[in-house]
Amino acid sequence: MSIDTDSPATATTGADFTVEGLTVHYGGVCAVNGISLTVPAGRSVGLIGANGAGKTSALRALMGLVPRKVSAVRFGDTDLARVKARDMVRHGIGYVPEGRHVFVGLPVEKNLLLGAYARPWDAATRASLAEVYELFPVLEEMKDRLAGALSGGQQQMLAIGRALMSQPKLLLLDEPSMGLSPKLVETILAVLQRLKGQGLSMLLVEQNAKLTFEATSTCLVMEHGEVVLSGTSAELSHDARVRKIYLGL
Amino acid sequence: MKLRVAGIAVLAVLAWLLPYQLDSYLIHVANVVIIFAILAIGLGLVMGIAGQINLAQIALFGVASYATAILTTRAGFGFWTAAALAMLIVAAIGLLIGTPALRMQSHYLGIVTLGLALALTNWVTNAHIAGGAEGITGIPAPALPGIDLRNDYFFYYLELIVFGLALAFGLFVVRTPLGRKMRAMRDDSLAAGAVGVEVPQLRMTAFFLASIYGGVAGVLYAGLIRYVAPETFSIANMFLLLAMVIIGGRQSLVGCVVGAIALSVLREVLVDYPTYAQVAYGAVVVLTVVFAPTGLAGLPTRARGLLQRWGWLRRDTGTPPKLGDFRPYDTVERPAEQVILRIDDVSMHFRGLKALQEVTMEITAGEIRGIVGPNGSGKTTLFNVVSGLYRPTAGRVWLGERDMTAARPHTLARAGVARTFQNLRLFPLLTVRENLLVALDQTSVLGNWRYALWQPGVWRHDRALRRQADELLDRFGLTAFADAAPGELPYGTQRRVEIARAMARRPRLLLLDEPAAGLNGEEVRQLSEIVRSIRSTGVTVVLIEHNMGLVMSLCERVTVFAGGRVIADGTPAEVARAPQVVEAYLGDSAMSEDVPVATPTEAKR
Amino acid sequence: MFSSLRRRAAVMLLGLALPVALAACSAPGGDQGDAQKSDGPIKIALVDAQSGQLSSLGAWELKGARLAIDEWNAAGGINGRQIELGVFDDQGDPTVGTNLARKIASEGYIAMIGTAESAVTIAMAPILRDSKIPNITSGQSPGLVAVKSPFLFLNGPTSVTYDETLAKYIVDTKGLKKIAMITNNGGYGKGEHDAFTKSLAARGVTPIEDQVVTADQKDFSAALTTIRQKNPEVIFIGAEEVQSGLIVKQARDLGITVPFAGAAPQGTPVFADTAGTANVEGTIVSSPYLSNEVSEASKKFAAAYKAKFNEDAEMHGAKAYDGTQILLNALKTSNVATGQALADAIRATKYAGLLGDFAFDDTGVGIFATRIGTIQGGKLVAAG
Amino acid sequence: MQVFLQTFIGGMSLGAIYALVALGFSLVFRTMGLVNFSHGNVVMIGAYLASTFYLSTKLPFALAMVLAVGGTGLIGVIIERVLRPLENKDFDLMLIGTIGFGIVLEALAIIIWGATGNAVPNPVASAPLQLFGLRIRTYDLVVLAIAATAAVLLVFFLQSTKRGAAMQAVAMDHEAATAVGIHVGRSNALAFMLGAGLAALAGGLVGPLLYVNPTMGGALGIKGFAAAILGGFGSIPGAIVGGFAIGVLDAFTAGHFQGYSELVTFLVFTVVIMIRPTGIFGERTVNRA
Repeated sequence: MSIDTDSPATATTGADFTVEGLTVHYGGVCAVNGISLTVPAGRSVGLIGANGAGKTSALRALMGLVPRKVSAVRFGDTDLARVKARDMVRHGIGYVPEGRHVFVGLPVEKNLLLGAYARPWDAATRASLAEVYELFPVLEEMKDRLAGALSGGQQQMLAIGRALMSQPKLLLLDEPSMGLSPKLVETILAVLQRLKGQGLSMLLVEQNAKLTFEATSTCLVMEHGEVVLSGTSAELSHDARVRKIYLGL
Repeated sequence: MKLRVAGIAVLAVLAWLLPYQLDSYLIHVANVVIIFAILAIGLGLVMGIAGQINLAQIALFGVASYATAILTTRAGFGFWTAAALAMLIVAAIGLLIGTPALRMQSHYLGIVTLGLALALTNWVTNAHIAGGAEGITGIPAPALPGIDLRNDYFFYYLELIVFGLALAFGLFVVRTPLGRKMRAMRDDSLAAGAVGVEVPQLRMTAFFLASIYGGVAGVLYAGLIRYVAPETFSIANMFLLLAMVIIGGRQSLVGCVVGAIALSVLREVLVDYPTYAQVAYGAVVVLTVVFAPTGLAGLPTRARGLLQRWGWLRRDTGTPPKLGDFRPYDTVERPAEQVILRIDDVSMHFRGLKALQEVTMEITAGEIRGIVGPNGSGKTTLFNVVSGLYRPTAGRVWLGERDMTAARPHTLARAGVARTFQNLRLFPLLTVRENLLVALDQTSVLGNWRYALWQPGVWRHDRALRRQADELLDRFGLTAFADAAPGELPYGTQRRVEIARAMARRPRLLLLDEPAAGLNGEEVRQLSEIVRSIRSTGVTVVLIEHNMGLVMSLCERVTVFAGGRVIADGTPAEVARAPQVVEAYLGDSAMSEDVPVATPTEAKR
Repeated sequence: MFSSLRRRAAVMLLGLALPVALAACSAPGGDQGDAQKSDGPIKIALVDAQSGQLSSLGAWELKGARLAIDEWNAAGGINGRQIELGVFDDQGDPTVGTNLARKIASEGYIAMIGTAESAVTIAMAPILRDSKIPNITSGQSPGLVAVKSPFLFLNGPTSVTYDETLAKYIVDTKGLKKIAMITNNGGYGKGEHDAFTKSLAARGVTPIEDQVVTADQKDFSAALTTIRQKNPEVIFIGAEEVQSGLIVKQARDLGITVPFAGAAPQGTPVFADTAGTANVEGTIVSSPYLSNEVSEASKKFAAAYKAKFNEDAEMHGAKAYDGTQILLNALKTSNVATGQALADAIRATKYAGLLGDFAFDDTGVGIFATRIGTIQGGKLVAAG
Repeated sequence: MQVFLQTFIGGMSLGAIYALVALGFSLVFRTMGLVNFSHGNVVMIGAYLASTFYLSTKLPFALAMVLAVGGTGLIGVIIERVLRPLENKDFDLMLIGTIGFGIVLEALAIIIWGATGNAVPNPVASAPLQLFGLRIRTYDLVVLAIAATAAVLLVFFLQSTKRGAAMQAVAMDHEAATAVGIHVGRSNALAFMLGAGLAALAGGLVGPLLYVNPTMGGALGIKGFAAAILGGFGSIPGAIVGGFAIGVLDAFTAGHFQGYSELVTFLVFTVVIMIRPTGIFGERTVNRA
């Protein structure tokens, strides 16, 4: 794997991220039923499906934010199965939560800096900040505004920027297109493609199939807590079964 | 049941015989304990049953004793006349102290009630009429024909009878419509409003009830001690009372009584070490909230759970009850085509987020309308606006001819709007039957006069409600789960309970927010059957749904949302073909061309 | 359904009828009236706050009473019987007081010493009267007299006496007429306020300023600035030790230099400590017990007190000592009478005590004079 | 006019104390979303520790204060640790839990230091300043200066340090905070420790102004809490303004309504809060709906 020194957050070290047998129960409902997936080093993988299919639950469970059962979570040689959610970032996992979840009462720049909470705030952090601003110029314009005053799209950029500030080796994104206008979705897509081009490993949970297909190389399709389809994004983008899952036709 | 009756009888006899075992001092202690127990029931009602923090209960107690003292010693009234007037005064003050509850909750309510209590203490300490810091002595003893109530033993029997009535009335309230609504409000005030509970008025009622109990206790206190002083109503005693209720178990009135007796006895035993007693009850309060939030009253349940886990007690291993079939409603003629809900240029903004932008739509009576759209497109926000949880930033909402833009949830519920919630909002501490009963009861808060004057009326009303609930349970196939806690049920069953609860009000307009989420294939089929049957009774149904198969098969019209706007509206087939819809969902308009379009009726699942 | 209801009702009725029938035979609580046995120790109760904010008063009173009783017991008791002191904690709460009044009645105590807080004593008085238990209290509120209980006696003067003496000294002796008042609305403060105002009115003097504060007020800027503007010659304080200390401290900070005047609390070390020793210089105090050096008797008492408890005696201990002595003398003269006879014996007792010469009138007050002292060099000395 | 100004100055002096107490309330609320009803009793513990170090070990006042702040901070940590299982779960139960702690702390103070309390001599000996016939105590100025410094440091801590930002982030979204690597429990413990430290500062400073006794926490706590709410709960400037507002309001009601001042103060407070529940600086920091 080549390391692109110009990129904001690509200390790719060639580690594969593997999950086996992930199961999540929510108050009697089985939200995720024993799924397994792999994100090869430097690749991006999409996890798509209609709402309620269990994608978000799967991602949150990966992070350790909800109780789960899992046979293995490995990142390269590191076993992450017993790592607490708060320590995932120290193993190079960046997380962009669903619905953005920025720190609404703090200024934009503080939000970004908190993304680098696990690192010392030094010159390297300033450099990361500059890179995020380069990626999202609008955030620099707004850097002293409270995050809560940003528009939905800006908050989404902020959430991604915040995750990048930790210089992750793997980025977990949960529905970055949620609630955004098509134009903003394009912007987000461009960002994801750029990150992909820089060789950052990504696991993208999305409802927006097109965005996912264009931002990833392989995709898994979930339905009722299980992976029902998988393949390269190119193949799946022409698969009628995907359409059926989405539109019920 | 028989066991319980026997238990109560034994306790009553024991209480009746207790004085024979007590010397003249201990009988006095017992008398004080009973007064605290009555106070604790009042605090339990307002805090545990209705969920309102009230740190002024001791002040209400003080108001009643002072009123009795002032009216007897200064105005020369007889004890019982003064007591009656004191009850009126304390009820008025109770309503006054409850007013802030209309506007605030939780810690705000805590500090405000505490502040008002301090203000009252300050008044009695100053006012000449209240005797200042030295209080008022020489309150005449209450007299009953032939009984000398100056005798602590006879006073005990008076108190015992009053206490029995107070506890019985409290339990009666808890188990009948008023108490059920209060418990529903405590569990989930939002959902309570949505099923028509007049939350603000009910909060006032809770404070009113607490003040009545404070009043009764205060009058008895004045008659027993025949002396009042500000110290008795101090904050320290308020916290002691609070500890009684928390340790006993605030959600159970019997628990409150047990807590009151336990702490009073503890205080008496440790009377020579009051500071250590204070450490003890403070520590027990902390331990209780952390380890046993349900208090002493919850211990039997917890113990049973533990024994089961350790395998000392066999679990109830009968066959688990099964969800019955839904019994369809009788079909009525479809109402005339008229607009039942009109949403007129509605926008809803939260800080930087524009959740809805100039949404306009009309829903015709008797139709099943689907609302679809990607996550975060504003669908649930629309429901929240229509059901009165949010007040829109701009625009109007019309229900038939009525402008409902600023209406509160319970007003809308009473006007015939019912809804379910995306993440299920059943009242967790009520049984399934009680969940339905809350919604079935249509009486307004003012209808509660019956509790004071005509309890058999309440009883009869409750019986009627229960019959309706049984009928509803049966219709939705829930009879087997009637007495279960909602949280113990399978998810699909909970969803059905929520629909049954929404239907309890016999609404004109039913809003279902993702009713199929988390359901399996068979359950989705049943759901679709239920919704059709509901519509066949003339109810208009609007559902938000992600299960497109269901939407396509069920809905006559579908409205598509994206980014807070309506982007398409039409029959399911039209909508599914519309390029902007395909783009919103799949993000790709190109995909819409190479797939054959199925007709809506073909869709199954 | 109905038959079971009826059965239930029948059971209930039976449950009710049985005890009622029993009650008809014998009323519950027939334990009363076990009069003092004529052998065994003589039981005397001391009720005072042993916990809570007023517990220092309670501790002092206990020491004074204990000293007196130990002296008598060492001398052989009364009629050969030892005296037993039962100590009860009222926590400064009148309700606890009413409970304790019943408790000492049911446990066969024949007399009670205490309490130091008038409100508690007033609350207890009706019960003690009903139980015919004489009570010698350390309270000084005129409200105690208003109770009109023949079983209630004061071991010191009332506020009326304190303030009459004080007004006499200030107005008549010193000729000061521009007097400002600051009192709190608590039991003690209010009693002082009323008594002092009355004594002034009797001399045709109206206070130039009359400020009332709450018992737990901490900042007195408004009241004191108003007082300062009136330029009084002396300021009367009616408040407990700590609050008086705070008032004096803040007054000095605000540039008020005139002396303060008050009753017993202003003579205590707590007052001086809170205000700062320099600030209390010149304070005029009306007290029946100015210091341990006042008389030979007080010197003897103070020495015994110091020897027994290893701390300096002060007024409350002296008051309780006097009160206990009076009670024990009455017991001796009456041959350990109880009830009405004991009360009569106390009323008849003449006793030369640390606080002065006691001779009780019908109201239960035994002493009608206080002494005036001033604080000089940090010490309370008799005024010349 | 002179009475007016002097009353105002008197109100400001206690107002500074209320502001410090309110700061502690607001800090814990802002960073944890919790109302700590034992805060007043923690103030009392702080006052006792400071006066004990100052009086019995004859340490300089400043050093005694530092020790008291440290010791009291430890108590804050203990309270947080015990109540941690309730965090982000049941707010009202946690509130009642803190009331329980308050009861215990008060009783422990009685057991350790006795019920009667003690006076603390003024550590600043210089005479009051005279200004246009008004007199200002030097110690009041010291208190004001320390309160101001504490507020400035707190604002600096929250706005310009990593820990401070993290603490606020936890209250806004504890899950997102977890995801960026913040130890939520530790952050809350630190918040509680700081809150207790502020309480100790208030208690230590109020000792020489008033008198230290086990029940002093009640009045200070209630007034400080009212101040925090009046200013806008969770807002740092709000706590300062609210503290002074309650102090001055108290001083004036004491002047005008004499014995009835407390009644008037609380009625005014209730009416203000009814009209504007979010307080003066009504930012809605944490929304629990």
